[in-house]
Amino acid sequence: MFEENRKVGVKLGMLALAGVLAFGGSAFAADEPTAADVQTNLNIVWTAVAAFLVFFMQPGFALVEAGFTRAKNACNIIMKNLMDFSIGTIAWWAIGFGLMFGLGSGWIGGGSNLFSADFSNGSDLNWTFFIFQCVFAGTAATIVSGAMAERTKFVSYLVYSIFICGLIYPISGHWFWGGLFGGGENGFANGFMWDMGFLDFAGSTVVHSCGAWIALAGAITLGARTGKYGPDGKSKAIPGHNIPLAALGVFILWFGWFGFNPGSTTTGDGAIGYIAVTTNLSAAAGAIAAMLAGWVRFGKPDVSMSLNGVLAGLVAITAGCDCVTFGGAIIIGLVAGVLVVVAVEFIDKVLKIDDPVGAVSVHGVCGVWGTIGLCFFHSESSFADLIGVQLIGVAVMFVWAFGTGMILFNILKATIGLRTNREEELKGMDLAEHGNEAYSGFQIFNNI
Amino acid sequence: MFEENRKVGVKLGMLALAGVLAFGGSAFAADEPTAADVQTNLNIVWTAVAAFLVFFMQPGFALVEAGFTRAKNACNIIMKNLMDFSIGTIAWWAIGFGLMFGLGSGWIGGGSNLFSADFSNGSDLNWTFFIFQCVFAGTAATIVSGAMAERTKFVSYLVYSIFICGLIYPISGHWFWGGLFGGGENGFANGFMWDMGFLDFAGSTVVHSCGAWIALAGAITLGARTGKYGPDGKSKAIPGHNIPLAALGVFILWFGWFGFNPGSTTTGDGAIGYIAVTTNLSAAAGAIAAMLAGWVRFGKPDVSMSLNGVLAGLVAITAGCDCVTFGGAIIIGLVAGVLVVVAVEFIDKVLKIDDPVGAVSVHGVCGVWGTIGLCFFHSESSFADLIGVQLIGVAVMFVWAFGTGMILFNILKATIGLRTNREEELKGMDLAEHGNEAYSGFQIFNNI
Amino acid sequence: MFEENRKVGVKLGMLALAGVLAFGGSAFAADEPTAADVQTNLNIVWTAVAAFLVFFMQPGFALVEAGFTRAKNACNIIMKNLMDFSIGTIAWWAIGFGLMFGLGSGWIGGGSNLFSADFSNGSDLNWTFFIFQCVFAGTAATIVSGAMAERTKFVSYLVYSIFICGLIYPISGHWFWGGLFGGGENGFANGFMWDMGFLDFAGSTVVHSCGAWIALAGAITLGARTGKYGPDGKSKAIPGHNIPLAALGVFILWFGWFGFNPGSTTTGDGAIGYIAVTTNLSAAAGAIAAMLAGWVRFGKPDVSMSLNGVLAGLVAITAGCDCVTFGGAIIIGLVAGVLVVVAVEFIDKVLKIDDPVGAVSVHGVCGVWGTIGLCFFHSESSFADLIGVQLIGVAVMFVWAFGTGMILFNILKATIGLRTNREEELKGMDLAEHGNEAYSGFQIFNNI
Amino acid sequence: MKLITAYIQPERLNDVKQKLYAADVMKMSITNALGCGQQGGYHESYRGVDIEVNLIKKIRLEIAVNAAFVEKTISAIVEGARTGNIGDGKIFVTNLEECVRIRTGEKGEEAIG
Amino acid sequence: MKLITAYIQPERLNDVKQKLYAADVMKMSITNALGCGQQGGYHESYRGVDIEVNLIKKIRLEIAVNAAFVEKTISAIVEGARTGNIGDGKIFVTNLEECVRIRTGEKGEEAIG
Amino acid sequence: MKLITAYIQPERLNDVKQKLYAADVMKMSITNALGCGQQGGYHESYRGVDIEVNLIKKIRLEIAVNAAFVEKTISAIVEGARTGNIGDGKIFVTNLEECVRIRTGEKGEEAIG
Ligand SMILES: Nc1ncnc2c1ncn2[C@@H]1O[C@H](COP(=O)(O)OP(=O)(O)O)[C@@H](O)[C@H]1O
Ligand SMILES: Nc1ncnc2c1ncn2[C@@H]1O[C@H](COP(=O)(O)OP(=O)(O)O)[C@@H](O)[C@H]1O
Ligand SMILES: Nc1ncnc2c1ncn2[C@@H]1O[C@H](COP(=O)(O)OP(=O)(O)O)[C@@H](O)[C@H]1O
Repeated sequence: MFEENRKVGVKLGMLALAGVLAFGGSAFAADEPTAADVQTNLNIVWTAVAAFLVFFMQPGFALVEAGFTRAKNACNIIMKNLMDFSIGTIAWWAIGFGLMFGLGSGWIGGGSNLFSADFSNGSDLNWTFFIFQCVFAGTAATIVSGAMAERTKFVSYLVYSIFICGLIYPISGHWFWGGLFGGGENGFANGFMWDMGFLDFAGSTVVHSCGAWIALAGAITLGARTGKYGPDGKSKAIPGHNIPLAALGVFILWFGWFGFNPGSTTTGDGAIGYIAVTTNLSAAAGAIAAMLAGWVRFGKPDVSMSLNGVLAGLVAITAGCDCVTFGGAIIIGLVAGVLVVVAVEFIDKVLKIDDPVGAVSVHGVCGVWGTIGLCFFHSESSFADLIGVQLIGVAVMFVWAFGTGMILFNILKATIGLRTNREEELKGMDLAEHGNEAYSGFQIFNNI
Repeated sequence: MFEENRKVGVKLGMLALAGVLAFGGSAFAADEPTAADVQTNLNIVWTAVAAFLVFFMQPGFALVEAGFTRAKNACNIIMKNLMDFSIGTIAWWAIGFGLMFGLGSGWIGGGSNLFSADFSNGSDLNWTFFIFQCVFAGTAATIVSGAMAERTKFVSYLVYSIFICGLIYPISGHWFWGGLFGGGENGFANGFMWDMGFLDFAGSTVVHSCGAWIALAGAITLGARTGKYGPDGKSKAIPGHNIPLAALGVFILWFGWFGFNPGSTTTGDGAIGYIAVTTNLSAAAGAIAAMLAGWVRFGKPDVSMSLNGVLAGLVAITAGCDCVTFGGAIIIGLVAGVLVVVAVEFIDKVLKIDDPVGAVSVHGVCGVWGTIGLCFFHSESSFADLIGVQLIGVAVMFVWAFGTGMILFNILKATIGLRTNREEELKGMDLAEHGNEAYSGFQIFNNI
Repeated sequence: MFEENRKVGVKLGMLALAGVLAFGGSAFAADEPTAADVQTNLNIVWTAVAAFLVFFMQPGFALVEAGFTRAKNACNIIMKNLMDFSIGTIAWWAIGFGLMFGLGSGWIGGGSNLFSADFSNGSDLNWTFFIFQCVFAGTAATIVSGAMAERTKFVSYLVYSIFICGLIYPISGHWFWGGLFGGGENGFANGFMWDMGFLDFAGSTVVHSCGAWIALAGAITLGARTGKYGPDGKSKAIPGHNIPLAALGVFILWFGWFGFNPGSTTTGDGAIGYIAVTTNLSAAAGAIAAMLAGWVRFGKPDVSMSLNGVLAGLVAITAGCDCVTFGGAIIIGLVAGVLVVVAVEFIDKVLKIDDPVGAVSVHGVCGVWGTIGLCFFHSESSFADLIGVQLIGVAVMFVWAFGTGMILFNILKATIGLRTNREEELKGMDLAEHGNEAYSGFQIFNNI
Repeated sequence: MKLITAYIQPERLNDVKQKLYAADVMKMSITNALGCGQQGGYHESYRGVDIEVNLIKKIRLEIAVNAAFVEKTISAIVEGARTGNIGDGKIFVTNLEECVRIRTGEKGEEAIG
Repeated sequence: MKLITAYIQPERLNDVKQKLYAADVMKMSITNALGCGQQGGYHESYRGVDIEVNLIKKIRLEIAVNAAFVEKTISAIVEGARTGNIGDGKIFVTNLEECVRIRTGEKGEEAIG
Repeated sequence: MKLITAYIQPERLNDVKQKLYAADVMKMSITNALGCGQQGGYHESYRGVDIEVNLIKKIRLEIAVNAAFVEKTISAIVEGARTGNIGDGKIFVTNLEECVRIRTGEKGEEAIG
C-alpha cells in the first residue's frame, strides 16, 4: 500500500518525488508537490510525533500509581493501566471515535464514523488525527485507576474501561470538541459547548477533569482501603513503595505533555514553541509551589507532593496553554501547586475519600482551576467575556462525568462486585488476582 | 561543517534561507528551496525522529529482560544489552551496512559502502538512512540476550554481538531489503527475496524472526538454567525479580515501535498515521488476547504473559502494518496474543528449551504469524497471490538465522566456552562476572 | 490565540491553508505559503522535538544519580534534580535568556530580552529557540547534583539552582553562543569567544564543562561523604543501590542526546542524520572503551564504569559532532571511554575528591577532551588552525565556572551552611530532609 | 528472665502490638521470616508454570521479659495473632540467662524493660 | 524440646528442606542473614574501588523439635548443607522450655509439630 | 557455651565488628530487624499524613561463644554500640547446649570458632 514510500534511492534520485508519489489519498496530482501539500505533510508528521508522546504518558501514569502504592499491589495496578489503554483502544476504534467526531446532533455524535474500520480508507491527516484522539481517550481512562488503586476487583475494572473510552469520554468529548474534526465546515455538528465558545485548548476539562470526576465516583463507591482510616476515623499514611519509580513516571508525563499541549495544534508552526514554553513554565511553577506549600504545611518538603505539583501545573495550563501570557502561565502553575496540596489534604482528612495517588486533586481540582484561570491571563479577551462559558463548561463536565461514573460503578458494585474481599486486600492484589509477585525474592514488610 | 545551520537570527531574517543554504550535499542551488526540497527535508526529519524512537527500544529490551530474570543477574543482562548495541553499532558501520546495502550480487552485498567511513561524504537522507538501519540491526541483535539470559559467559556474548550486526543480519537483510536503498534504480542488486516480491514492511521476518531464530539456537546450545527443570524433567518457575521494571520496558517498546513501523516509510506523509493506527490496534489486541488466554489456561490473568502479549501483537503487525485493514490488524494482534501464550508453554514444557523471557515465542513465532497473516487481510492483493512467497521468505530466514546461529554458538562453545560454570551461576552473574551487585543493601532471597 | 490551528477539517478542506493561516506572527501573508515558509515551520517542528528530547535528559540524570548512590538518599537526589530544573526554568525565563541572548557588550548580554515575559509576543522560531535553550541551561544545572550527592543541604542546593541558570551559565553562554540568536545580523553582540571562532557545536564546553567545573567546586567545598575515606585516607567503595535504574538513566540520556546534538542545528535538513551518526558512534565507542579499560584495570568489566563510558563518549562528541569524520567520532569516543575510567580513579584515589557519580570526569574531563579532540578530526580545517582558540575557550570556561562555583558555594557554606550534619547523613537525607522513605517496606541494610 | 520468640502472620502484627502494649509489654524486636508448616502453602504461577510456595511470609517477634510477664506476653500474642486458621503461628520460650542494656550497662531484670 | 538454629549457604536451602522432609521434620522458619566467619569473604569492586565483603549471605533456619528429633534434624541439616567448603555453616542447639500453637493454644510437645 | 543475641543501631555495626575482632571474636551472624522500645520512634510523614514510626531499624547480632568469651564479647559489643542515647540496644545471653560445624561435623567447643 505504501511500499513505494520506503525506497530511499528513488527519493534521492528524484528529489523526494517518491515521497510525493506515495501520498495516501491526498488531494493533489502526483507531480511536483506544492508548498501547501508539504505543509499538510508537516502537520501530519508533527501530529503523529505528538500522538506518540501522548501515548508515552501511559507508562508515566502506571509508574506514578505503582510507585505511590504498596509493593503487594504493583503488578495489579500495572495490569490495570495496561488494560484500560488496550481495551480503551479497541472501544475507541469501535464506537468512541464515531461518537465523538461523527455526524449527529449537538448532543450525540455517531453514525458515519462508527466502526472506524471503514475509516481505514480515509486519507492523510485523518488517520493521524484518529491516533492522536485515541491516545487522548486513553489518558482520560487511565486517570481513574490511581484513585481506585489497591482495592478494585480486576474484572470490574476491565468492564469500566470499555465504558469510559467507548461512551462516557466520547459523548462529552463531542459536546466540547466535536467541532475539531471539520465541524460545521463539513456539515457535522460541533457540539454545543464548542458552539458556546468554551475554551479548553488541550483538555484540562475535556480530558483531565472528565477522568478525575469518574475517579472520584469510583473512590467514593469503593470506600477507603482497609487500614486507611483508624477506628477514630483518623487518616493513616500508607506510604508508596517506590518513589524513584513514581518520580520517573512524573518526568515521563512532563515529557509526554509536550505532545499533549503543543500537539493539540495538529499544525506544524510557531505556535508549538509558544505552547511548549507556557506548559514548561507552569509545570516548573507547580513543582516549586507544591514543595513550598508542603514545607509550610508539614514542616518538610514532601517528595510525593512536589511530584504531584508538577502534574498540577501541567493539568492547569492545559486549557490555556495557547492563550495565556508567559507570566500568566507561571501564576497558573503556582496556584495549581498550592491547590493540589490543599486539595489532597482536604479530600483525605476532611472528606475522608481515599485517593491513593491524588488523582482527583491533580486532574479534577487543578483541571477546574486551569479552565477558569485562563480567563485571568488571556492575552486577548477579557475576564468578563470568558468566565461565564468557562464555568458552565466546568459544571457540565462535573455533572456528566461524576454522574455517569456513579451510575456505572454502582451497577458494577451491585452485579459482579467492585471491591476485592478483605483477605485478598491484606494478602495483596498481586497474589490474589494474578498469582504473581512484583519483586520476587526481595524482602518486604507487608504488615500495613 | 553545518555551523551556519545554527544561527537562528539568519533564519528569521531570511525566511529559513539559512536552513536551505545549510544543506549538506543536497541537489539544488542555494536560492529559494522548492517544495520538493522541503519534502526531502521533511522525510529526513521524520526518519531521524523514527530512528531515535527505535534506538529507545534498546532500554525497553534491557528492562524486559532484566525484570523477567533474577536480581542476581540484573547487572549482567543490562551489560549484555548495552554491549550488543555498542559493539553492533561499530560492526554495522564497519561491515554491516555495506553488506546489506552496498553493490554486489543478489546474494551478498558489499563493496562500495564497506567501511562507511568514507560514506561520511554522502548526503541528505543517506546519513539518516544509515542511522535508521543501524538501530534496526541493533534491535535484531538485542533480542538474543533474553533467550540466553542468566547463564551465558559474558565474553562469548560480546563475540556473538560482532557477528550478528556485522554478518548474519546484514547478509539476510540484503536478500530481503537490499532494494530499499536505491536498489535497481541505482544499479545495485535488490536481493532475491525483494525481487520475488516478499512483503515485510518493517521486519517481522527480516528483523524479529532473524533475532529470534538465532536466540533459539543460543538457548538450545546453552541448555537450561540450573534448577529450571527438576530431575523428573518437570519445568520449574523462576520468577522475574522486577515486574514493574519489565512493564516499563514493554511500554517503552510499544512507544519505540511507533518509530519502527511508521518510520519505515522514511517519508513524511499520511501513511504514518495509517501505520500508527494498525500498530496500536494490534498491540492492544495482543495484550487483551494474551491476558484472556492466560486466564483460561492458568486460571489467573498472568502479568508477564499479558506484557508478552503486547510485544506479540507488535511483532506480528510489523510485516503488514502498511497493507492490512484496521480490522485485520486487530485480528492479527488477537491471534498473536493467543499464540505467544501457547508457544511459551510449548517451548518451556514440551520442547524443554529454557527461554527466560519468551524471546523465541514473541519474535519468532509471532514474527512468522505476522508475515503469513498479512496475506489474509491485505487491503489490495489476494491470499493466493501472496502466500507462496511469504512462506518461502519465512523458511529462508529460519534456515539462515537458525543455521548460522547454531554454527556460531557451537564454535564459541568449543573454543572460549559459551556457558558459565555452576558455581558462578548459583552465585549470580553479577558478582561472578562483574563483581557488582544490582541492588546493594537490599535484602533478597537468593536460594533459587 | 492559535484556536484556528486545531480545526483539522479546515485543513483537509483547504489543503493545510488553516495550518498556514494559523501562523503566529510569521512573516508572510495568509495566502498560499511558500516553500521557504514551510521550511521555517519544519525547522520549528524539528527544534521543538529536539528540545523535548533534551528535556527528557532530566530524568536520565535523576536516575543515574539516584542509582549510583544509596537507597537512603534516593528521594533527596530526585528532589534536587526536579528542583534544579524547575527553579532553573523560572530563573532562565526571568534573567538567564536575556543575559545570554539579549543586547549588550561582548561581555554581558541582557537588556532587551530581560524578563522574557514580553518576549511572549515574539514569533515563530523565537519561542522554540527559547525552550530549546531553556532545557540546555537545565542540563548544565542538573550535572552538579551528582557530584554533591548524599551530603548537601537541600535548601542550599535550591539557592544554588537560581544562580546557575540565572547567572553563571548564561553569562559564559553569551561569550560562546551569543551569536546564535541572530548575533551580528541583528545588531546584537556575538560574545567574544564566538567572534574568535571557538568551535563547540552543541556544548561539550559551553554546557557540560560549565556544569562539571561548578560540580567540582561543590564537591571540594563540601568534602567527602562520611565513611568515604578511611582514617588512613584509603578510599572506600560506597556502592550504588540500583544499577538497573542507573542504566535506564544512561539509555535515556543517550536517547535525549539525539535531541541535544542533532537538534543544535535548529534546522530540518540532512545535517541531522550526519550528527546522529557521529553521536551514536562515539557513544558506542565510549561504552566499549570504558568496559575494556575497567576490565584491564580492575580485572572485571565494571557495570557503572561502562555506563559512564557511554556518557563520556556522548559528552566528548558534543563539541565536534557536526564536523568530525565518522572514523574520528569513533576515536573520540574510544579515548573518552578510557579517560573517564582513569579520571574517576584519579579524582577518587589521588585527589581524594568525592564525586559519587563521576560527574566531573564525565562532563568535565571528557568535555575538555571533546573540545580539543575535534581539532584532530575536523573534516575541513587543520589541527594547527583550530587548537589555539579551542584551548583558550577551555581555559576561559574553567576559570569562570570553577571560580564562580567556589565563590557561590563558599558563601553558602558561610551563611546557611552547605552540608548536612553527621547524624542526618548517617540516617539518610530522605528521612532527615523530607521525612520520606524511597522504598517503604523494603528491607535494606543501611550500615554504610 | 525468658526470651519469647513468636512467628505470626504479617497482617496480625498491628493487633499483636496493641495487645502487648495493653499488657505493658512495650519492648520487642521483629524480623521478616518465611515459615514452613502445616499451612500447606499456596500456589502461585509464573508464565504458566505453577509454583508451590511452601515458604510463607511470616513475622518473627523476639521479646525478652521477666518471669512475671511470661504468661501475660504469651496470651497477648495469642489474642492478637489468633484467627483460628492454620498458619497462625507458634510461640517459643527459652531461658534468658542475662540481659544487658547497652546504653547504661545495666544488667538483669532492670535491663529488660 | 529443643530449638535448633542453623546457618547455611543460601543455595543449599532446597537440599536441606528435602532432607528435613525426609526426616519427617516438616516445620521450620527461615530468615535471611549475613554471616561472618572463617570463610574469608570475597572481593567485590565498585567503580575501581575494592570492597572486602566479609558479611556473606546466609540463610538462618530455626526449628523447634522434640527431644527425639534433635539428632535426626541435625544430621538432616548437615547432609543437606555440607559441601565440605569453608562457609558451610553452623548449627546451634538451645533448650526450648515451652512451645505454644497460637491457633489452638496447645502447649508443649504436641504444639511443636 | 553461650548464644549471645544483641540488637544495635545499624550505623554502629562497623564499630562493633572492630571491637569484636579486637576481642578475638571473629565469627558472627547478623540480620536486619525492627525494634520497638523506650526510644520513642520518630515521626515521618507522607503526603501530609503523619506516621509515628515506632519500629526502628536495628541490626541483630547472633554470636555463639565459649564460656570464657562471654564477658569479652559483651563488653566488646557495649563499647562498639554505646552512644549513650536511648535506642542503643540490648544484649541477651542464652545457654547454648550444642554447636555443630556443618563442614566437618565437629561438635561442641571446637565447633564454635
Ligand atoms: N516446629 C517449628 N519450628 C519452627 N517454626 C515453626 C515450627 N512450627 C511452626 N513454625 C512456624 O509457625 C508458622 C505457622 O505454623 P503452621 O504449622 O503453618 O500453623 P499451625 O501452627 O497453626 O498449624 C510456620 O509457618 C512457621 O513459621
Ligand atoms: N560463632 C558463631 N556465631 C554465630 N554465627 C556463626 C558462628 N560461627 C559461624 N557462624 C555462621 O556460620 C557461617 C559459616 O561459618 P564459617 O566459619 O565461615 O564456615 P565454617 O564453619 O565451615 O568454618 C558464618 O558465615 C556465620 O553465619
Ligand atoms: N525486652 C526486649 N525484648 C526484645 N528486644 C528489645 C527489648 N528491649 C529492647 N529491645 C531492643 O533494643 C532496642 C533498643 O531498646 P530501647 O529501649 O529503645 O533503648 P534503651 O535500651 O537504650 O532504652 C529496641 O529497639 C529493641 O530492638
